[in-house]
Amino acid sequence: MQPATPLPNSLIVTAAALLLPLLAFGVIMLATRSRHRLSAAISIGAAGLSLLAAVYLLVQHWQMQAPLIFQAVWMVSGQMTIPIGILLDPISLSMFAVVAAISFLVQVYSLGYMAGDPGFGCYYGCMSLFAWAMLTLTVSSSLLQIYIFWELVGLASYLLIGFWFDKFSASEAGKKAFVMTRTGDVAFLLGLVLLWLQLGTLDIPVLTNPATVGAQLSPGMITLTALLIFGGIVGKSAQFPLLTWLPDAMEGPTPVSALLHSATMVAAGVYLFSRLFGFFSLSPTAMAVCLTIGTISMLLASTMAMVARDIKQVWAYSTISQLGFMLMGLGAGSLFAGAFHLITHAGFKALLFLCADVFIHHCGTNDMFEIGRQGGRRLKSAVVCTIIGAGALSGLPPLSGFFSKEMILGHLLDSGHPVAFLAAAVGAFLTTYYSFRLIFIILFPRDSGDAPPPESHDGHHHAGSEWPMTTVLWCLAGVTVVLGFFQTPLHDFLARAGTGFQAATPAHHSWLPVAACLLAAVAILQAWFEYGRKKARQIGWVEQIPFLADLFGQRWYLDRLYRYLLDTLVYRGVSRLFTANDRRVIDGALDGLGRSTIGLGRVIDWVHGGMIQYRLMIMVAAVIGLILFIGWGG
Amino acid sequence: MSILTLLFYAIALLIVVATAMAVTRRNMVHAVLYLVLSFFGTAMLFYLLGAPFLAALEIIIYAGAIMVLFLFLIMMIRLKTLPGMFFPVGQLLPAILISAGFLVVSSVMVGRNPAGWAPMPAAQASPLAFGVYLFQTHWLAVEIASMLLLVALVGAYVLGRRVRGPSADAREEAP
Amino acid sequence: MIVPLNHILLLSGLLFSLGMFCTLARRNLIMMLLGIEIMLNAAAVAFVGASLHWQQMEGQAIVIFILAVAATEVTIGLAAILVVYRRTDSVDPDMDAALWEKGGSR
Amino acid sequence: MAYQLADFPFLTTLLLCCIAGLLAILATPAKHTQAIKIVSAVFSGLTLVISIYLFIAYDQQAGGYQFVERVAWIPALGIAYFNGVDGFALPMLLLTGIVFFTAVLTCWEMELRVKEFFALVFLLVTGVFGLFMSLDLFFIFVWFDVSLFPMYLLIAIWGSTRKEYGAMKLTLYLLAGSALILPAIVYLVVHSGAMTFDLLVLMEGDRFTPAQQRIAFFLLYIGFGILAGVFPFHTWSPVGHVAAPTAVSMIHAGVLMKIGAFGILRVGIFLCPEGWQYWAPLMAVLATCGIVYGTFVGLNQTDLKYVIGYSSVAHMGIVGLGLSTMTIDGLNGAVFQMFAHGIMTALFFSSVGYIYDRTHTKAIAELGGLSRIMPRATTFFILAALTGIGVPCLASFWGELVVFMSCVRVYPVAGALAIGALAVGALFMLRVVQKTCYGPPLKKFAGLKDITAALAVPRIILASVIVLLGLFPGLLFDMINTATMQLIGLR
Repeated sequence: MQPATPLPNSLIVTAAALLLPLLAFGVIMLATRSRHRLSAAISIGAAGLSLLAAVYLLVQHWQMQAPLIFQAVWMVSGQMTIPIGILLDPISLSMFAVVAAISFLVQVYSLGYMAGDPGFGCYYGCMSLFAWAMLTLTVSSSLLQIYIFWELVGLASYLLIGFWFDKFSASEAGKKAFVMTRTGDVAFLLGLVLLWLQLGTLDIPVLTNPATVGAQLSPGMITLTALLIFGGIVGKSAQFPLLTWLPDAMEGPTPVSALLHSATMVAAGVYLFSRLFGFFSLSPTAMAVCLTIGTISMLLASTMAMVARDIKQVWAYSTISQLGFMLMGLGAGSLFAGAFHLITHAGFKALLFLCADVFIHHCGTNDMFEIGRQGGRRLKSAVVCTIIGAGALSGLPPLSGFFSKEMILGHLLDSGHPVAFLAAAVGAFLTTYYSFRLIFIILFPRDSGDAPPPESHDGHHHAGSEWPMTTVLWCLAGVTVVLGFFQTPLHDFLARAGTGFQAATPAHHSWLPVAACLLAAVAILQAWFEYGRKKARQIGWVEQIPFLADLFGQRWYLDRLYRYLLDTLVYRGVSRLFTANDRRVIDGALDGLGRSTIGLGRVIDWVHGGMIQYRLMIMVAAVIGLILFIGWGG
Repeated sequence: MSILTLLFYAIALLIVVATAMAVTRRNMVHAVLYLVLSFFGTAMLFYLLGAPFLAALEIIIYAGAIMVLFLFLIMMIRLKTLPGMFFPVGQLLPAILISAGFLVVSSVMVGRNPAGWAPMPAAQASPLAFGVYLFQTHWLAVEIASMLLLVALVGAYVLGRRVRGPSADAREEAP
Repeated sequence: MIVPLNHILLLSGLLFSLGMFCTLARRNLIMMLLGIEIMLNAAAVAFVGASLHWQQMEGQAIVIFILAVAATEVTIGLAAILVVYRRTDSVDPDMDAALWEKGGSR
Repeated sequence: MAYQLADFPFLTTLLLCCIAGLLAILATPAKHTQAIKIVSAVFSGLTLVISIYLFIAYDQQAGGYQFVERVAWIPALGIAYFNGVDGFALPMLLLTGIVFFTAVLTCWEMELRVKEFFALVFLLVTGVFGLFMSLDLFFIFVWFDVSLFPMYLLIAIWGSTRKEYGAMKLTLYLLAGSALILPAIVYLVVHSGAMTFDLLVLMEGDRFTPAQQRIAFFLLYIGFGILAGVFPFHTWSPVGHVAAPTAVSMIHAGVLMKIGAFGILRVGIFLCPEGWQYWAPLMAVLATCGIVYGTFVGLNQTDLKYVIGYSSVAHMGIVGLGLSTMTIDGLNGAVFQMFAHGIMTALFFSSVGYIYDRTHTKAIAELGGLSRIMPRATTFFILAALTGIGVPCLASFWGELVVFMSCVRVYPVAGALAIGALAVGALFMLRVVQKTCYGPPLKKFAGLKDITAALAVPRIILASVIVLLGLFPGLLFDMINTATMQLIGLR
């Protein structure tokens, strides 16, 4: 690759931005783990510098015409060359900035949240690892590099979800997250290897170039590899059918959830899709599968969110559904819609999680009814921020979500998937409904009256100061409010992504925003009717249908099914079968061999030992044989 | 068929019957006595076959010394319970088979020698000639045999001696 | 003329078989020894017959040594049986090691 | 093949270091246990230093066999003391040096029959070093047996759970392997047309007909494969590892199992390329079985060491898969994986050994919450587990990746199955980590001490090698590449 002129400078900045968190991770883990404040300072410093670098790069390359690539050979083995490098183009730059910003903000927020935890230093170490892995993933120049950091992202989230490993549920959730995403990654790796065998390279510019890929791969192979790689995305982004790990991942510290849900772990999946958009769009089947999976996930998760009582769970389900939404947008053929929603979602989802954390922090419970009863509405900034975030999530103008959601809906309408469009509309309706259900439950608690004052602070982490938390909240809220207005510049910027970017803007359906707003208004009204107004019993319509309530509450029994399959097929089936085979058949055969040797020895021992007369008999018999041999033979 | 031939078959019958009786007696004294009878028959056979000296030795050593030794031992050990006569079928059967097999095989082998079917002329080796022959030709073997007998004498003494050890005493005292 | 050699040899074989049967089948060390004597005797008969057949005194000389060996063997054998009897109170050849151990010092 | 004799006999010096260490231990009175340990550490450290020096001093541009020493021993039979190292042997020597040194340091607290223990370990390692550096078939066989027989005593005397059974099983298995290797070697030598045991001479030209190569390769594959834990001859491995004491497990899983794979490579593949080609599908099938099987059986184990034993079976399956692909990448990956697995499993066993020393149990059900009680010790354990899963930036990832890549090309189904086993592998390792390290700290372990600085040293060495190779796999791949290019280029 010929380095372009402005590269060295940008390269140094990018490399520094990438290496600083790694350095922070190393230093914290090796040296300063027990010194909490220092560790936090190192980590936040590294994240802050990365953010600065990201902003610098964004400004520097705002007008970029061609993607910048720098690659170095990392490892050579025979015919195989594994490069490592940096690819800067609008997609990676914007994601880079988002990741850097969110991880910086979350780390600052954690100052207050995690204060006093014995693993404080370790926590910041893992956060740095997380940031490093995700940042590097975004600017990876080859698919293999993406896979490597994809796995590292999984590792970091494993460590962070199971951060409070004293709790069984936390370690179990970490394990579940890792194993389920790993299941998807198996497909990803397989697809990647197939692709490598066909193309001989995994460089992203090559992969996303329709001309080369189309020339070297048969359509069937493209579809196969695309579907396999999509398997990895399904696992990472918690799409159907691998979606059940994400709600469980709430066991980790809440800032981790914020990071996980907005910009890193789950976003990696959608990011990969947008990264390889040019490749995926070569296979209509893969796009259709993507659209279908996205639709199913979105609807499933929305229904689950309607009956959840745990505030974090609600947002977790909404993440799944929003990721499904992004995939729908991407599957419908619009890179910009998906990527834009990814960016806006990163902002408001982080905001929502951090707000939820403030509630949990103050009320000491995850149950939203309980939060309402304990006077959650008195936490003014959290309430306002939640409303902003929920508004964005529901697509209310003028918040950021409104623009991105409307883009996706428009594309769905254009792309000729009426079913998907209807499903998306239903999903949007449900999203608004459950978001405002949550808000109304917190704002208008029932049978409370004598709630304990919020000043009592009986949450378990109350040592930290408040200012980092509120500052971060308002920052994110500000971003959520204004980001939507940058749609056009962002679009222009991303349009320069070069190959694979379909710049077609959807035909403007002027009725669509109005309709969407109306839909949202209806949903809000219904939520108000059921939860908000004075006489509301705060029992949703779903909860009045036991069958649905049960189905949704049990996550469509997916978890049970997986558990059952795992227990019966893996543990009790194959594993036990193999173990029995090992003990009985293989070991049994060999032990049998040993025993039969011993038995043979016994026989020979009996012949040679034991009673005199046996020996005599043998001797005489042998003599007779000898006589016969000599007599007839000789 | 001469008288000698008839005598041979009579003696042979005696030997075989006496031996068979000896082999199958439960009472060991009876068995020894039948065997003595068998040895007397053998001695007669030796005489018939022209070995008068050996016939005498047979009576003196076999029927006299050795069988008496057996009788001494049988009386000495005074078995409280006589052991079972034969082994269970499992072992008896192979024993019979092997013995019969040997008989068959040896008979067949013997029968295959055509030179053996011619009747032999009677002859006599006088004790004097035999003694001269023995001590001229096999004097060394005779000396070695005498040494062997001496060793047997000492060995029998050593083996038969009561062991004077604590455990042996204990066993004797508390039967 | 007396008999063919083969008749003597057959007699000897019959005697030998009887002795062998006695040795193999009797459940009694003394009788086993007796059987060995019978077999030795059978051999002696065969040698004497052969001596007559070839008109050689070699066969008779061998019988002398057979007698010597038989005497030796019986002496030692009976002494050994005596030892066994003292240790185990039995002349049954079907003894297991535990019975031997009972006798104590060896 | 041309080679140049070395100016200074480094390889013999390496062997002499082991033997001198053995003699020094024997000369030290048994009651001075501390002195014995120091002597062992010094001499094993020396071997490590020499092996590192050799690794660095090897001229990768020139390739081929270097540091060659040759002394005729029995000229009539063509047996020579013939040593030399190439890109395959050097990583193995380095691995042996590292594992040996760290294993000696790991048993710093051992008390039972210290003198005999270290003497036997030195004897064992002498055989291992000898095998890796020897280029004479006769000596390869001799060193093979030298490295096997101390194993029986080491396990039977210093072992734990069912030690006699484990030791006997292991010894019988391995001797069965050696009983197959000897006929194969003799067969090859007899049919070579030249009365020589010289590996390089035997390699020249087409000495063996394809039929001969098939017979010999099969015998060698099974014979060495038993030691490499090839399915279905793997059952000695978990049992033996469970029974063996910590340091022996480390050496055994870390180095001895590599002898098996190295033997297949050095004797089987070098001498019988046609046989290799013929049996490669079988190798692939057995290796895939091993991977899938080891992973699934490992899921159901209740003993910590059994789990690692089965993970070794799975990982050695990856090595076998790499060898079966008959490509440069496959061989590279296999050798890399051998190295990575050696280091990883040594770290694994040393961490488990520490846990066992402190808690006196290996039963997974009885353990729990150790991360709170001994955070440093469990960090090593978790690191080893993550390496076993194949997390990137830790050593074994690269080996697995390269093997999978080459395998999917040659045997797509086997490759897909092996990759699929990765997911189960994650479940299997993380389950163990969760059950032992996570959860609330148990009261019965409350007073246990975390790992001390002295005992942490060997684990830190192993862990840093894992991370170093994870970040810079090229360090090792470049070395291995020199040998593979030559081997494949030759054919």
